[in-house]
Amino acid sequence: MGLFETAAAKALASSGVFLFMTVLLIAAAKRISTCIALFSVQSLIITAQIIAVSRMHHSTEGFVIAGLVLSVKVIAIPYVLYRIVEELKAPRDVSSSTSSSQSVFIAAGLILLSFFAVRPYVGVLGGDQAMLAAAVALVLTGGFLMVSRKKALMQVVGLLVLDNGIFLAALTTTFGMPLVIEIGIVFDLLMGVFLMGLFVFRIRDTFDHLDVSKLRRLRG
Amino acid sequence: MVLLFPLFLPLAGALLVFLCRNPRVVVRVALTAGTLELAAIGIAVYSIHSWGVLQVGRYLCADGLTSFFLISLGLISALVLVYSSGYLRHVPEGRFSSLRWFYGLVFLFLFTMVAVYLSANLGMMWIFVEATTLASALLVGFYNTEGAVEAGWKYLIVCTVGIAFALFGTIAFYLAAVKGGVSPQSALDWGTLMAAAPGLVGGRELLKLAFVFVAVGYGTKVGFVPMHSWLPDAHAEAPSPISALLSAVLLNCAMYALLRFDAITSRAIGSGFSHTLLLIFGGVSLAVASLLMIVQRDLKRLLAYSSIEHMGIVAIGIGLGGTLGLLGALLHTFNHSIAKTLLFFTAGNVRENFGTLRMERIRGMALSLPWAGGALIVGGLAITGMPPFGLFVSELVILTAAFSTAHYFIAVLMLAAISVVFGALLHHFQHMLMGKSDDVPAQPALQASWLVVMGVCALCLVVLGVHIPAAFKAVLRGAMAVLQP
Amino acid sequence: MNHAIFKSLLFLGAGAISDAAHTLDLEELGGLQKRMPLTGTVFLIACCSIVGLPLFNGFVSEWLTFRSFLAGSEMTNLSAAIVLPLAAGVLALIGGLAAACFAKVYGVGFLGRPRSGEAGRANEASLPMQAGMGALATACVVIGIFPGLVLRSLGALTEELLPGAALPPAATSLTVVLPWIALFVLVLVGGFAGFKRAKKLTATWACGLPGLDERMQYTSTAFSKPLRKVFSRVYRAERTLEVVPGDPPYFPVSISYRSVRTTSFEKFLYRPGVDAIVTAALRLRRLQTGNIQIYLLYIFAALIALLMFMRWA
Amino acid sequence: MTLMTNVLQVLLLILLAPLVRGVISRIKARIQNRRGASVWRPYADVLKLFRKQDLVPASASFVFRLAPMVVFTTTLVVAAFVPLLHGLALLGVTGDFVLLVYLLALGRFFLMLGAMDGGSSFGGMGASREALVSTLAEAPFLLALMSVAIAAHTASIAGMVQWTMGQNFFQFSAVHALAFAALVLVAIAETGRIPVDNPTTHLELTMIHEAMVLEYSGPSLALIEWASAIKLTVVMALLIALFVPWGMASSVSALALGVASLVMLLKIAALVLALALVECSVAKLRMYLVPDFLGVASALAILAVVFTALMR
Repeated sequence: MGLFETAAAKALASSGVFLFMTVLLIAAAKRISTCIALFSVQSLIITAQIIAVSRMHHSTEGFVIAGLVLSVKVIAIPYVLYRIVEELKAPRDVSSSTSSSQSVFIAAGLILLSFFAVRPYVGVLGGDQAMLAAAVALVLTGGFLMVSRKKALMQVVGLLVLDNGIFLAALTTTFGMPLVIEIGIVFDLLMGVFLMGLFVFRIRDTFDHLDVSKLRRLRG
Repeated sequence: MVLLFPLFLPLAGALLVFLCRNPRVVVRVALTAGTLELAAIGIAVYSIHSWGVLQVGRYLCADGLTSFFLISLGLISALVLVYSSGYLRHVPEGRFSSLRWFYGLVFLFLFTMVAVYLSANLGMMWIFVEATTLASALLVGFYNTEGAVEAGWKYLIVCTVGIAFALFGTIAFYLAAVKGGVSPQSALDWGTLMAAAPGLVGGRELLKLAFVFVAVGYGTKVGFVPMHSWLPDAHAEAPSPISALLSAVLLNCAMYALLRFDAITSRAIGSGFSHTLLLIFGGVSLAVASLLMIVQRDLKRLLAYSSIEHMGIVAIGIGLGGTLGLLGALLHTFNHSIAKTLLFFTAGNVRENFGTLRMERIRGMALSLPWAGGALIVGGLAITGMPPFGLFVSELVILTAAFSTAHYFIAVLMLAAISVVFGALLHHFQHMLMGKSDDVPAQPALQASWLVVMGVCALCLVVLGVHIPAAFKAVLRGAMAVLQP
Repeated sequence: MNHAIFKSLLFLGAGAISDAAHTLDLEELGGLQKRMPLTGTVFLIACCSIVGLPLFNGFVSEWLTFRSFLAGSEMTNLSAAIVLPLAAGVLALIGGLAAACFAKVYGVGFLGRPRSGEAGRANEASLPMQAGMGALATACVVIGIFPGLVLRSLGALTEELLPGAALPPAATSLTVVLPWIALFVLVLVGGFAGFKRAKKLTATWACGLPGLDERMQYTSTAFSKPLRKVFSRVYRAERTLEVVPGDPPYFPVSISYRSVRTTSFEKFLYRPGVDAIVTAALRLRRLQTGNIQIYLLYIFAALIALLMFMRWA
Repeated sequence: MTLMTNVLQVLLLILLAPLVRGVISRIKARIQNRRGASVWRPYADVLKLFRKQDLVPASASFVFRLAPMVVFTTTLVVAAFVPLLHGLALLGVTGDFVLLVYLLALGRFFLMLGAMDGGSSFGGMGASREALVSTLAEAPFLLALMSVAIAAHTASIAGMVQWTMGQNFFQFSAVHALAFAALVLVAIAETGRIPVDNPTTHLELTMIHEAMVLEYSGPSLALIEWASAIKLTVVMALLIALFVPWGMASSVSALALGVASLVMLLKIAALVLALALVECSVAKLRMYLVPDFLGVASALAILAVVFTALMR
């Protein structure tokens, strides 16, 4: 258990707190670009954890996955999103239906809820409680973002945050799935983001606004 | 080796279609690829039937259940390709809306669905189910109208969220397997999971949690009621051949995944929990969909709700369990896909000739469009479960299962819903068929290919309704054997 | 089987009437028996059979139903022993109502004076029609008088369904009594018909007033009025009476009375059900709001609900 | 020998019927302290009518002349059902109460048709009122007979009579009491006596049976009059046989028959006196009160049937 391993274990424990921070910040964010930046920070923290975990288990596969996550979630997807935001030249505000203070309160509430929700399952799922709570918090915040934010792009970001949450849950409980599955999941996510970007452009062309709550033509 | 053909043929088809420019060539290439694909699937099914489980490498495997679902996939995709060759003469402009893109995406869509059926690993299966959503999102938004874009967007977002939960469910299964002592590398392989399932009884709480997430996740793709909202929009706005593919094959794909997970959970912790869950979802979907069908104004939305209703019936079939329930459910997926394809093709014809799908403005189909009118009658009778057609047989089997296992509430609910649906459909179709309409073109456009396709559907329905051929019965028995070892 | 015979005979008769008098409205028929003797007789036989009068085939099956009700009273289960005989009472009431109804149909339709020109000019149905109806009528009478022929063959059928259920002795005694009664009636009626001296045709008695025209006869609605009044709760007729007052209000220009029999089943059974379903459907339609955010809320809500269900179920 | 007595019984019943009617009208007259016609008056009427000419409305069809014949024959056949002097009757054993009720219905059905064939509004009115009364009377009539049949575990009239004869006179049976009450009410409606219909009136407001036969004359009218007389006597005999049969001859010897006929005459006289008293003291019911009158009869009949099951 060299110096490096202990550092990794400590990093693992504290990263839960960092994740909560990003959750609160994303809830408070006003502009889409800050949300994208916060998303890449979250992915960075998750990559750090993957490296820490794989160090502890000496699994070379872990490093491959970490590299993959780093390249896709930390670099590729935010880059694509930024290009879309520039391309759109649409207003960059988040246009949320709840004011930022309310959002922060809700996010905090969600974090507390995730702690209570996770307590009965700690024994069952394994992995330490803080990380599991963080994962559930990410999922709930992702959901909250998608439901409260009106901008199409914000729904994409919300979806990504939710996916991050699930990915984290997978990570903490199972110390890594078979490699092919991990690659498949991340590749799917990337393709998903491309498609959503394409659809965002289509919405702008046909509706020349990006407000998702106005898309109400198909009813009944 | 035999499995590789059906898998990679659509992929090759897609590439070929993307390469050639001239639309007529595209159609011809598509048709040849389609027939080749059908042949490949036929050979695959035959070989599965004769040699049992086929395993290719670590990630591809096909057993009785796969062959059963492959048949409906092959048949419907061939019919859709033949139908769309005559259907898509006028193609709206727009970046992704050319004929080349249409057939390319269709073949990608087929590739992902075949991959779902052939994947041995539950993780792989999740990846390809997610891929089906991505492939079909563009197809839903093909027409580039306001409605199509909105439907495409909703379809993409809601299904991806749903599927994300399914991912967590799969992971929980993986965790339960690893805890239950299965080697991490092959913890998600279906074969090993089924074999080790009785040993997993220790993780009862975890398996129940996993099944809840899987049910909500894949339930979104199947269209169970609380998560069904994307389905009417997607199926109504997509071009008719695509909505036929979505309704008839994609829903079966998601149901196939649910079947796999249900088989594992019921072997591990007994079918109590998973079957109650499926019964709840099935009953609620059946009730809500049948009520909503009464007040529908658009023909394809009506058909979309009828898909939700029939998926509810299939879920009830699975939820009832036992040989009768499962047999009914499997048979119902097959019958439903054929009847729904026939109806969506008719809806395509109606849209071609009447220019609209709003049922108030469609009058006098029986006179002006005798063939489409006839198909509507046959489809309508079939989808409401009238005797000469296959759906009656499967609904009867499911109802017998319900009554024999004393699930009286579900049986009564199902009977009530079916009668409400009968009333609703009869009301709508009768309104469209009768009366006299003025805005129908003098010479209705009628494609020979449409006639052939609809004829095949009607023929299959009647054959399955009257007497199930021996070969089909053998495949069905093979599928049942897989689910109830 | 009986029902098949006499009901088809009644329909054929109706066909003959509509063919001859070009209308099936009872209010305009009348006096057809003299114009269409054979159709009239055949229709009379059919009416007697459907009412279940002895010497006609309807009676045999009604008699068997009564005896089964009577046998029902022997059952040990107390409620069955009470309900079944009472059901026989209901059957008797139905028999009475059927008698009233078909007396009206035949009486107003075939007897008395023709109420419209059409009925007056009606002529007998063509020969093949008569043959068809005649055959069925003879079947009615023959089965009515000699039920033994049919009961024995049906007995074989019931033997198959209920092994060991032999025909009760009373039924065989019925098959003996009915022919004797038929013979007795035939002899007596034949004797009286032969014995009667020539009859003298006169005008119908009109209390000495001249000119009794056909509009004075009872119409079918008039005939059924007492029964409708007694069973008004079932018929729930909607009556509207409009009086248009004249210049001096005491002499109204016109009085119009309209009474419509509501189809009570439809009004009280189906209509409320259908309305409830449609309103439920309309309310449910609001479920599909069109807003994607609501759809996502549905999914999360479903997930949380299921997790709670799992915790406590 | 029994066949001989049975035929004798039927003949006796038929020939005595007009006498019973004559006695009733004679007693009613005495009660209303008028002299009244002689007891043999109905015989004179019938014979006179037989000699008269038969007037038939021009528009009437063969049904008009057929109706009286059918009425008369069905009533004769019904007369053959009822045991008078000893426990058996010509058709008593083989025929059962359902056949009896429906034979009466056959007669009524043809009488209604004959009335409507006359072509006058009186016929239609009489027929429609008869339809009302007979429909409402049929159910209690059958239920009452059925309750006795259930109690006696047999459906044939003769069987019922022999079963009651076997019963001890003083052992009160609720079923029989209720059935008797119901049958009395139904008999009044069936034979068209005072509270339901006035047999002697020609006032169109009140008459039911008379309205139907208004058009008839000569032999047809004679047959109808005679048939209604027989019907009255048969119903009386049925009441007596079913409910107070004690005193009927058990064997077929001349002595037993003689005693039985004496006892029967006494019983019929008592019944006739009761009927006459009721007819003089009660006013005719309004037309739409008859359903309540028969409603009481049905209630009693239903109760009788329910009691058969309870008292088993």
